[in-house]
Amino acid sequence: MDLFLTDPIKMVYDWLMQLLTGWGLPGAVANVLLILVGIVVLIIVAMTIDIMLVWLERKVVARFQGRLGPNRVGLFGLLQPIPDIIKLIIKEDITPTGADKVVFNMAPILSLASVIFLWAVIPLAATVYGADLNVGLLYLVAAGALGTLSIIMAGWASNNKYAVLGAYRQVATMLSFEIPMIAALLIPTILASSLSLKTITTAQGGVWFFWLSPLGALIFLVAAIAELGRSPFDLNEGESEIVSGYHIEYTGMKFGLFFAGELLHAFTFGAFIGILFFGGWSFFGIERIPGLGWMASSPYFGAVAVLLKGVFFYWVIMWIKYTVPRIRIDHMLAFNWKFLTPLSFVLLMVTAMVNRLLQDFANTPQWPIYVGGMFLSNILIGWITIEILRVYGRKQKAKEPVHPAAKSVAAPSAGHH
Amino acid sequence: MDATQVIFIVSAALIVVSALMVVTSRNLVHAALWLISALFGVAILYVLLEAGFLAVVQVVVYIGAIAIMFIFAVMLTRRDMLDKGPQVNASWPVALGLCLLTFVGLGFLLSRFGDKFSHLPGALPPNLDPLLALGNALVSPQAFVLPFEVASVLLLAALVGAVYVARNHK
Amino acid sequence: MIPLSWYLYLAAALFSIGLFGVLARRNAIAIFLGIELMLNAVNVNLVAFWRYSSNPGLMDGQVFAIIVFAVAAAEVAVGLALVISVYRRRNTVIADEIDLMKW
Amino acid sequence: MQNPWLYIGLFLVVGAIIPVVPIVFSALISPKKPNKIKQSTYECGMETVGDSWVQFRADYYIFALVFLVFDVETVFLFPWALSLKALPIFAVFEGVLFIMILIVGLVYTWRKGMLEWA
Repeated sequence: MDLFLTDPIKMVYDWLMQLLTGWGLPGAVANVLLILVGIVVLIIVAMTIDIMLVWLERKVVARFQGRLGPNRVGLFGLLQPIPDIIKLIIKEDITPTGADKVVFNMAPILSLASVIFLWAVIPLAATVYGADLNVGLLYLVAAGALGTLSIIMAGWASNNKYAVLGAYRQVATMLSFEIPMIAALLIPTILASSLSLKTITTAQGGVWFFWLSPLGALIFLVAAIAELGRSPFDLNEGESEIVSGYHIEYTGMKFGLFFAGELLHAFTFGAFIGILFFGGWSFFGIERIPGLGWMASSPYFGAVAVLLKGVFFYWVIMWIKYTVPRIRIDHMLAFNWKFLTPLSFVLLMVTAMVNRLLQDFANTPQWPIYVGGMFLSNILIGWITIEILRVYGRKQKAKEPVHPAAKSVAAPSAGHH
Repeated sequence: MDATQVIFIVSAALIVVSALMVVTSRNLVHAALWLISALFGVAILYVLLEAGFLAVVQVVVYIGAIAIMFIFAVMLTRRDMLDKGPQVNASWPVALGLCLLTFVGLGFLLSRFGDKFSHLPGALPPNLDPLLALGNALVSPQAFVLPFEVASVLLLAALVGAVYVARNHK
Repeated sequence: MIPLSWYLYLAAALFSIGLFGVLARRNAIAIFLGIELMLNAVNVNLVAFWRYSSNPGLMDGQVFAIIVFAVAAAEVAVGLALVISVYRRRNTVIADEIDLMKW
Repeated sequence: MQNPWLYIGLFLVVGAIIPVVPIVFSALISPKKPNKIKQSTYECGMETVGDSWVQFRADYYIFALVFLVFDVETVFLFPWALSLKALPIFAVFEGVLFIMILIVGLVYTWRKGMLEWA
C-alpha cells in the first residue's frame, strides 16, 4: 500500500509483469507489452485533456468577450466537446483537385503526432514519467521540428495560394522564434547541468529557476507563443486576407486534428514552462510546511501540480491571445531578429558567466548571494534593454516626420507600429 | 537474430529505399520529403549506436532546418520544377555505372577486411556520461577547442557568404 | 548485436546512391540532396567507428560527426543561396545550363 | 533501469498511429458526395487564376538561412552548457567567444538590411 502512494506505476508494472510471466510470456515480450499499455494510457490521458481544452478554450474566449460560451450540453456545457467531435467526424471529407493526396493526408497526422510525441518526456512526478531521456530538451526541439514540417507539407500539398502563403508565414515565424526559444532552453540546462527534464525538475527542489532567470522564463513564454502560432503571432490566420492559412483546404476530422494539435500544443508548452522554470511537480512550496513533507513524494500531488501549472500558463497564453491584436509579419520577424534573439544570447552569456562565478555559493548557507546575484543580473539586463528601447524609440520619433493624416486622426491607431 | 538486428534491418531498408526515391523522384518536394525519411532512418541508427545526442541533433538540424531549407528553395525556384523534361542528364548511364562500381569496390574492400570489422561493440564505460564527455571534449584545450571555435567561424563565413549571394541586388 | 561491417556496408550503399544523385540529376537542388546523402553516409561511418573503437570514452567520432553537421549546414546555406541567385538572374536551376564559367 | 530509447521508439510508433484512428473512423461513416465545384480550390469564391505554385518572395529564404546557422550553433552550445559547472572558468569564455562570433554574423545581416522586409 505504501508503494501505491509513492510509486503507483512501478506497483502496477510489477503486478502485471508477474501476471504476464505467470501466463508463460517471456520477460522481454511482457515488458514491451506493458510499455505499450503504458503509452496508450498516457496518450489517452493527453487526448482527454485535449478534449477538455476545447471546452476550456471556448468558455474562456467567451468570457473574455463578455459572452457565456457553451452552457447547454451538460453542466456548464462541459459535455460540449462531444457534439463538437461528432460533428467533425460525420462531416464530409473533401480533398481538393490538384492536391498531392498522400502528403495532404499525412500533414494533419504529423501535426497532431508531433504534439503527442512531447508527452513521452513530460515528468508528471518523480516516479510518473514516460522516459527520462538524457537529451530531453533537445527531444522537445526535435518534436517541434516535425510540427514545422507538417505545416509546410500541408501548405504545399493543398495546391492553394492562400495555403502556401499561410504556410510560408507560419514556418518563417516558427523557425525564427525557435532560436530565442532554444537560447532560453539553454538557461535551465546551464543551471541544472542536464538536459533531462526530470533532473531539471529535481534541481529546482531548492529555488525555482524562475527566480534565477525571470527574463529567461519570459523569453521562453514569448517564443513559445510564437511557436504555437497563437495571437499576436497568428499570421497564418489573417481572416481578412488569407482566410485560415495552411489548413484552408482541410475539412472534417483532418481540420479537427490540426485544431486538436494546436490546443494540446499550447497546453503542453504551458506545462513545459511550469516544468522548466516553476518547479514542475513541486506543489507550490506547500510541501515544505513541516508536517506536509509527504506531499513532496506523492506522485498524485505532483501530477496535479504539473497539470495546474500547465492550465495556468495555458490561460496566460489565452489571455494574451484574446487581448493583443496581431502584428504584421515584417514587424514580427524584426521583433525576433533585432530584439529577442540578441537579448536571449546576451542573457545566455551573462547567465553562463554569473552562474559560473557564483555557483560555489549555491549549496552553502550563503545561497542568497547566488540567487540574488542571478536575479539581479537578469533585472539589470532587463533594465538596460528597456533603456535602450526608450532611447531608440525617442530617436525614431524625432526622425519621423509627422504624417499629415496623423494630425487629423485620433491617436490610438498610431501607437501600434 | 535479436531485436537490435531486426531494428537495424528495418531502418536500413528504410534508408536505402528512401535514398533511392530521393535520387529518382521527379517531384523535388517529394525528393526532399524522402530525404527526411532517409535521415530519420539514420537517426534510428544513431540510437542503435548509443549516440542519443546525435540522433536528436540529426532530427533538429536535418529535418528541422536543412530539409525545410530545401523545400523553401524548391518552392522559390518553382518554374523549372514542373516535373517536365528529363530529370537526369544525358550521361546518367555512366553515372550509374560509376556508382555501382563504387559500391562494388567498397563492398569488395570491406569483404577483404572481413574479420577486422566483424567484431561486436564493447560496453560503454559504466561511469561515462556521453553528453558530459562531449562537452568536455569540445572545450578542453587538449581536445577539440580549436575545431569548436573554427566551426563558429565556418558558420559565420557561411552566413555572411550566403546572405551576400542571396541578397536581391537591385 | 550488430557487427560493425553491417554499418559499413549500409554507409557504402548510401554513399553510392548519393553519388548517383550528384552525378546524374539535372536540377541543382537535387544535386545538393545527393550531397546530403553522401555526408550522412560519412557520419554513419564516423559514429559507428566511434562506438566500435576500443575506447568509446573518447568522444572523437561524435565531435567529428557534429562538425560534419556544421559543414553540411554551411554547404546547404551557401549552395542553395547560389542556386536561388542564379535562378533570379538566369531563370534556371538546371546545372547543365549554368555555364557562365565556360565562356 | 530500462533503456529510455525503447520507450521513445514505441511511443513514436503509437503516437503516429493514434491520430490515424479518427481519420479512418471518419472516412468510414462520413458521406462522400464529391462534385467538381466542391473539390475546386477555395480562394474566397474567386476563380483560381493560374497555377498555385506561384513564386514567392526570397526574403523568407534569408530568414531560413539565418535560422539554419543559429540552429546548428545551438547544437554546439548544448554540450557546452551542460558541462559548464565542472569546467574551469576559461571554458565559459570559449563559449562566449563562440556566441560572439555568430552575433557578428547577425549584425552583418542586420547592417546589410537583410532583416528588413524589402
